[in-house]
Amino acid sequence: MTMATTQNNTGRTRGGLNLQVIGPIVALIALVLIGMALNSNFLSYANITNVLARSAFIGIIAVGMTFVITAGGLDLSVGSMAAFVAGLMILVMNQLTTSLGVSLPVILLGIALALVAGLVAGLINGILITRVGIEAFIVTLGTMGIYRSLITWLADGGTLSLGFEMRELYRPVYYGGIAGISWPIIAFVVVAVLGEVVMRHTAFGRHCAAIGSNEKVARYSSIPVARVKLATYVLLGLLVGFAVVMYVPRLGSASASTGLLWELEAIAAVIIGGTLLKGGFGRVWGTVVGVLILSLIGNLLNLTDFVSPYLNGAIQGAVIILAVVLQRKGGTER
Amino acid sequence: MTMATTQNNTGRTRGGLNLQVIGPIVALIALVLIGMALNSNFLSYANITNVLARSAFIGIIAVGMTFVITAGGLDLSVGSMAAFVAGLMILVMNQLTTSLGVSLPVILLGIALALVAGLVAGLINGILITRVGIEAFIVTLGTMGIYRSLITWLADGGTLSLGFEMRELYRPVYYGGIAGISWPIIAFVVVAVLGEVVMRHTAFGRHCAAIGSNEKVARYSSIPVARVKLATYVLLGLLVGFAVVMYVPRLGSASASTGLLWELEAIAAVIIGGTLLKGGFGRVWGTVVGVLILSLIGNLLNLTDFVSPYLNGAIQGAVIILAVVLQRKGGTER
Amino acid sequence: MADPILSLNGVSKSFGPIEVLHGVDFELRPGEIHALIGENGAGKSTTMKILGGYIDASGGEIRWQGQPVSFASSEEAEARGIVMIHQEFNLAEHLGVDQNVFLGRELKRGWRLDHAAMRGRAAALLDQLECHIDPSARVAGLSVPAKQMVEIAKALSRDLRVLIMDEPTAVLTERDCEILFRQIERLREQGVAILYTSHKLSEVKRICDRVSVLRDGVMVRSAKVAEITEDEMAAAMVGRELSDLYPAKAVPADEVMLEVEGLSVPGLIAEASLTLRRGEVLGIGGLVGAGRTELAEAIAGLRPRSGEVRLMGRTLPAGQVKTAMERGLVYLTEDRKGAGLLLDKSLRENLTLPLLHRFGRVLIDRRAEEAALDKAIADFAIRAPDREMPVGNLSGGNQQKLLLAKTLLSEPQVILIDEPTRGIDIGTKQQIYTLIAELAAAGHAIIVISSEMPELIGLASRVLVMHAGRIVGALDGDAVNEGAIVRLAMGLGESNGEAAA
Amino acid sequence: ETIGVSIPAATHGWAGALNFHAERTIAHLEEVYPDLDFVLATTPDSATQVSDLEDMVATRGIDALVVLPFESEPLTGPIQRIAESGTWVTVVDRGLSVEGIETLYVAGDNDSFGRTAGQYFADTLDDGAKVVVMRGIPSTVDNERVAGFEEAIDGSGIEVLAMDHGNWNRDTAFTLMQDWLSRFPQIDAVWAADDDMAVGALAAIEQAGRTGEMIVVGGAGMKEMVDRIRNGDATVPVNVTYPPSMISTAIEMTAVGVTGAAPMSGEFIIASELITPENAADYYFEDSPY
Ligand SMILES: Nc1ncnc2c1ncn2[C@@H]1O[C@H](COP(=O)(O)OP(=O)(O)OP(=O)(O)O)[C@@H](O)[C@H]1O
Ligand SMILES: Nc1ncnc2c1ncn2[C@@H]1O[C@H](COP(=O)(O)OP(=O)(O)OP(=O)(O)O)[C@@H](O)[C@H]1O
Ligand SMILES: [Mg+2]
Ligand SMILES: [Mg+2]
Repeated sequence: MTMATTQNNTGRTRGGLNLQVIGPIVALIALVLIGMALNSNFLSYANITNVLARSAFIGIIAVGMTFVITAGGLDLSVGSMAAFVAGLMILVMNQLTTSLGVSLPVILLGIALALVAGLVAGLINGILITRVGIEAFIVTLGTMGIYRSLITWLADGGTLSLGFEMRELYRPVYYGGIAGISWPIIAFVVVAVLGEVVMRHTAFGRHCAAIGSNEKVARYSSIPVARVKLATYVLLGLLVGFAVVMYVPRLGSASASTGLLWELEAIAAVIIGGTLLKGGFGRVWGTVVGVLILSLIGNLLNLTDFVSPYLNGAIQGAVIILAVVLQRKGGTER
Repeated sequence: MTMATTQNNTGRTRGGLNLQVIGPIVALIALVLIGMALNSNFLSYANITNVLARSAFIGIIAVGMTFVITAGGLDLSVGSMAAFVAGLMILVMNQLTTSLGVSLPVILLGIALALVAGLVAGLINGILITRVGIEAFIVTLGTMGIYRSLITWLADGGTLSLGFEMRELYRPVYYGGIAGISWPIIAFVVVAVLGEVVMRHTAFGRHCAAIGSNEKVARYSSIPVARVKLATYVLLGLLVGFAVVMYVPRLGSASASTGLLWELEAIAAVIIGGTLLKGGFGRVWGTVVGVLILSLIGNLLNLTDFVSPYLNGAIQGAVIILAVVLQRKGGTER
Repeated sequence: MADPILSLNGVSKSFGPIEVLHGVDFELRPGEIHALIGENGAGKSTTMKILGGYIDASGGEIRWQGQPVSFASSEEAEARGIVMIHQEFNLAEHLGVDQNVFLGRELKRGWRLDHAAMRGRAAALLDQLECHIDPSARVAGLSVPAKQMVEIAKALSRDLRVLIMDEPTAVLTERDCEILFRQIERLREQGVAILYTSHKLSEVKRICDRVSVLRDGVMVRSAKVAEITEDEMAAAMVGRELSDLYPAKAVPADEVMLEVEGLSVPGLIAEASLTLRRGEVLGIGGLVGAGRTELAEAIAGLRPRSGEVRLMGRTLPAGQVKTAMERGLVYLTEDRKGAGLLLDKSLRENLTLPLLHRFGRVLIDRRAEEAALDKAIADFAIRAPDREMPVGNLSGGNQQKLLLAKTLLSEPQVILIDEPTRGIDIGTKQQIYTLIAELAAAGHAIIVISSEMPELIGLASRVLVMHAGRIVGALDGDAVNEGAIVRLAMGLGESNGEAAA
Repeated sequence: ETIGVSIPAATHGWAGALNFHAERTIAHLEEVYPDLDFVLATTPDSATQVSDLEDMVATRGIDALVVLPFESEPLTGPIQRIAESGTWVTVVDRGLSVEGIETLYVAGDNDSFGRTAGQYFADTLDDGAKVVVMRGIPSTVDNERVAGFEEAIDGSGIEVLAMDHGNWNRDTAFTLMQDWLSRFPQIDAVWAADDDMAVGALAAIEQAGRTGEMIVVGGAGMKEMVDRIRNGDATVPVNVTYPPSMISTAIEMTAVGVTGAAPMSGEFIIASELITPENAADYYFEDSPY
């Protein structure tokens, strides 16, 4: 009843274990156990590598999304943006190949282009939101349509493909690795760790939370609100570009259906991970757990024949809800 | 930076014309003028009827969505829910036809079923959100997947079609009308007018706005917060059911692709109309304008050859953003 | 005497068409504690926000050390050492105490935040304020006074030359006030210029060097505190002489209106019992965190509870605010912004919110609402420049009056009032006291929870004192005095009466 | 032996029928060959399909794969690697961009699908006839079909008034057709590159009361359409086949090949044929869902 006691249950506990913290982890462990029970190959090196590597795209994007959401924003355009950036990258790399041949510089230029394009796309979103002052939902819904159209148009309705030889050269960026750990996994881990550090241990992370919590307070505390918000969108755009750098060598192509629904998956991962949708509190490690939960569901469904493939979506939906029930037990309403 | 500027655009001025109020209307008028300039048939009775009638589904749903969003909630599941309810309705009507023959009772039972199914679906969302306490975004993302899967499963991957004779009997509900005004338009107008009255002139509407504005204040003002929030989801579900009642007679079929992205369109319409995404203020007439803006864009694009069809989505996206820029000039950020 | 560090010269301010400050002249000097007093809505907060760089003046001149300046933003003002504590909290609720204290000016080691240093310094600042909250606790979970202490700690953590505080003591207990005063006296020694507002004139008299009086946006008087009496201050503010602040106490009847037996709220309240009679004004005193608010909220159905609550003989079910209201029991919250008013809605919408079903059957009767608002504005002397404005733009005191009007709209029999005069000017305070006395005399039963000792003593015929979630004593008649209340509140000594129940 | 089957999810009518046939065939074969195991995965996009294939190899140890690639280009590499590891690969419908990977190739002919419809228009419509074209979801399949159609009508004097994406969706097609009817006072023929879209177009034409002014040619041989042709509906004179049941053929042939019952390899291209009132009865399958 003293001040001390009441303040304990307000979460963000340092040290103490509570549902909010362990909820997502419990869900993850449960999925792993189910996987082990269902199929002996589940824990095989190949399967684990596959699951982790393919989580990397959404994972890297979701880390960026964590910052955007923590600062009270939202970005629905990331999936289309990824498709567009991938298409642009492929187009330009194919062009470059004609002049530079199948060579490393082409790849490096392509990577640079993807990063810059992602950054610019994020900047556009950010400027429309923070400077022009339109709701993030609307801006990114708009740019979602725009990028999706642009990739369709770039690909002339079909598929943009990287030249075959170029693809072979670029391939190791997805399929290769060091010490048996593939590059996408390494990239994901690096982004996640950096993200966690930035969120918890830098002024930027703290300012994001403050803005998401109460923008006026942040402004009164002389935080450059518009600039920080803009930075979250730019960061997200950059990470989308980075995810594309990993994605293109996987399939070597981009089309109108590339990155479809990635935005929902990324947002779902962020929220499953315990970040508040309304902003004010975010945790990157939670997002990572959320991403893994989502990929594992897909993987588990492929491991068994229990359910009609028609019902995959239903299982996914149910698990998403359950994962959050676990952590929000008696928690806040929205 | 002054208080004055920030507080002026909290808007909702009565009497005085401000951008926030006339913004969406200006956008709508602009689109109508463009349409008239582009094609002489634009204002023809047939075209206007077509546009209005097909806006009705999204429109009816968007009116319900206005209440949900005003009360601080969100529903991503409406599109799948519509598909599922439509599938269920067709399945049951086909069953009933075998026993009751091609007769009016079958239609009435079908309609009743659609309304009840929608209501129950809304109730499930609402209970998960208000009683179990999971974020609306997650709950409805989950049920979105679930309903989409269920309709795929019900339709065995294909299309559920109403028996041919039954379809002929039910057809007039979409294509018929009185005094040259087709039923869907009448239904839309009735729902919109009722919605506007409920939002502005009843305790329920006030309570929604109060809850969206500050849930704690609402609770301390002895408003049954959970019950009102639940009611918004139930109302939305019911309206989804009602929209389905109008939708099924149109083509007499439902499939996994029915209602795809309706949720985004409905939410976009609500926000273009001036309702605040974070809740606390909603206006139904704005939503109606938003729905019309969205349908008109599609109509205009089909009436002209200006742009590559690949870029339709880009134009749509740009117009959505512009429509909101018009009203949020220098307005609040999110 | 030192030269003014910050001054206003003929400053005016308009919000839209309404001018609220009309050519205000004002000087603030280093090493002085300067009080700005005035009625609710007189323009005190507005003046302070102009000084703090939060809003622009519409006309006139602001001078910094004699030179005209115009602050483009609060940051510019802060860069000069001007720090303001707002009337409303400016804390990011999701963040921790230490994180709030250093928000925007985080301590770093290289590019990394120096968590340990910030927590350490926050702890030291809180220690200095004798505030025993965990620096890593989330602000959302803090009590109102604790939040205010965090605000103060935040201000103290800066390099101060001018400290502006808008009613800092309104939400503090007396003990906290004393701590605050010690701190500002220390700052005065260091040559900091301190400006603050308060509606507690005795406090002004005691610790301030100078007092300036605003009335209706005009500076009507500025004097050394030594040269002006409390009554003169009040007269200057209100524009008339004030008679006795507290009305005569009504004599309670025998009829029991409210009975509480063994009420517990897990972790907050243990076994509280009380009875309230018709016509009685029962005070509840105690320190911050004693659980007075929780007790009242539990009775009113706003918190889950165990134990028995009987309203006029009938058992009141737990957790049902609406039933309580319908049966005639209401609670006026202490948290005006968080739980009392919808800041973005108009006066009318706020006033009728709990009682919409009485304004029309299906459709809301707008005209009846307007009439109710007319009556509320008249009854409670609410000063609103525009009826349709969002109540967030009302002055703090007028918000409080509106909240009172809203709570009393259902014409309740039993009224639980938590901190009724927080942020209310002395003229209005008197009106509210009179109102409470009148309500009691008219046969209502009232519980007043207050951290202002004189208020409890002046209003209540009987006072219960809470400590650590328990009712530890009841004081009656002549036994109601500051010493006794404080002793019980600190947990020293039991007393007779209901405490044992 | 385990056979993996990976096909696109049922997001439109034709794919739905594909799913139906795949499930039915698998159920049937599991009875016939008790020692055969099947793994069926449906995919909403290329990336997921690659993931599904990875999972099948890593966790289910498939011996044969029947795959209808969501898109050719992105799936070529992954399927190639599976084939290289010695797994039997049957590619259905959409050819890979590198030749010689698959053991067996069973496909419809998209070019022929568009060409057949175009040829019919060129043959039957007058010089100067006005047509509108409803395309599918932007994709290679759609591009091939439209290219075939355009080549076939080239030089015939047929005027294409408008061409837009109906996304293989009834509702989109309905909307599109409504607007085209408002826009063009004269339309002589509609080519809907899929029967789902034809259903939407027909509803819009009927609503506008312009039935009889134009013909509608869809594609893929949906039951409803074939029925109308069979009954001599003047609006729907012909249809073009593109049987979703090709997946059954592919799975069955793979099963036979894997169990070694008979040697199986090569290409089976199922050319699109014109369904006319004369032969419609041969294409009408009472119990087909599509
Ligand atoms: N942003 C605003 N828009 C419109 N009117 C405003 C705004 N801010 C303040 N006002 C009005 O200006 C007047 C002065 O307000 P102010 O807050 O300065 O009063 P105050 O002296 O601080 O009163 P209190 O003692 O109640 O805090 C009031 O009438 C108030 O309604
Ligand atoms: N919503 C809440 N969540 C968590 N703790 C709370 C909440 N509301 C109050 N508390 C805690 O309950 C304790 C008692 O509350 P409070 O300080 O309001 O009691 P009080 O006796 O009414 O004091 P006062 O009225 O002087 O503020 C405090 O420690 C406070 O932090
Ligand atoms: Mg004030
Ligand atoms: Mg209290």
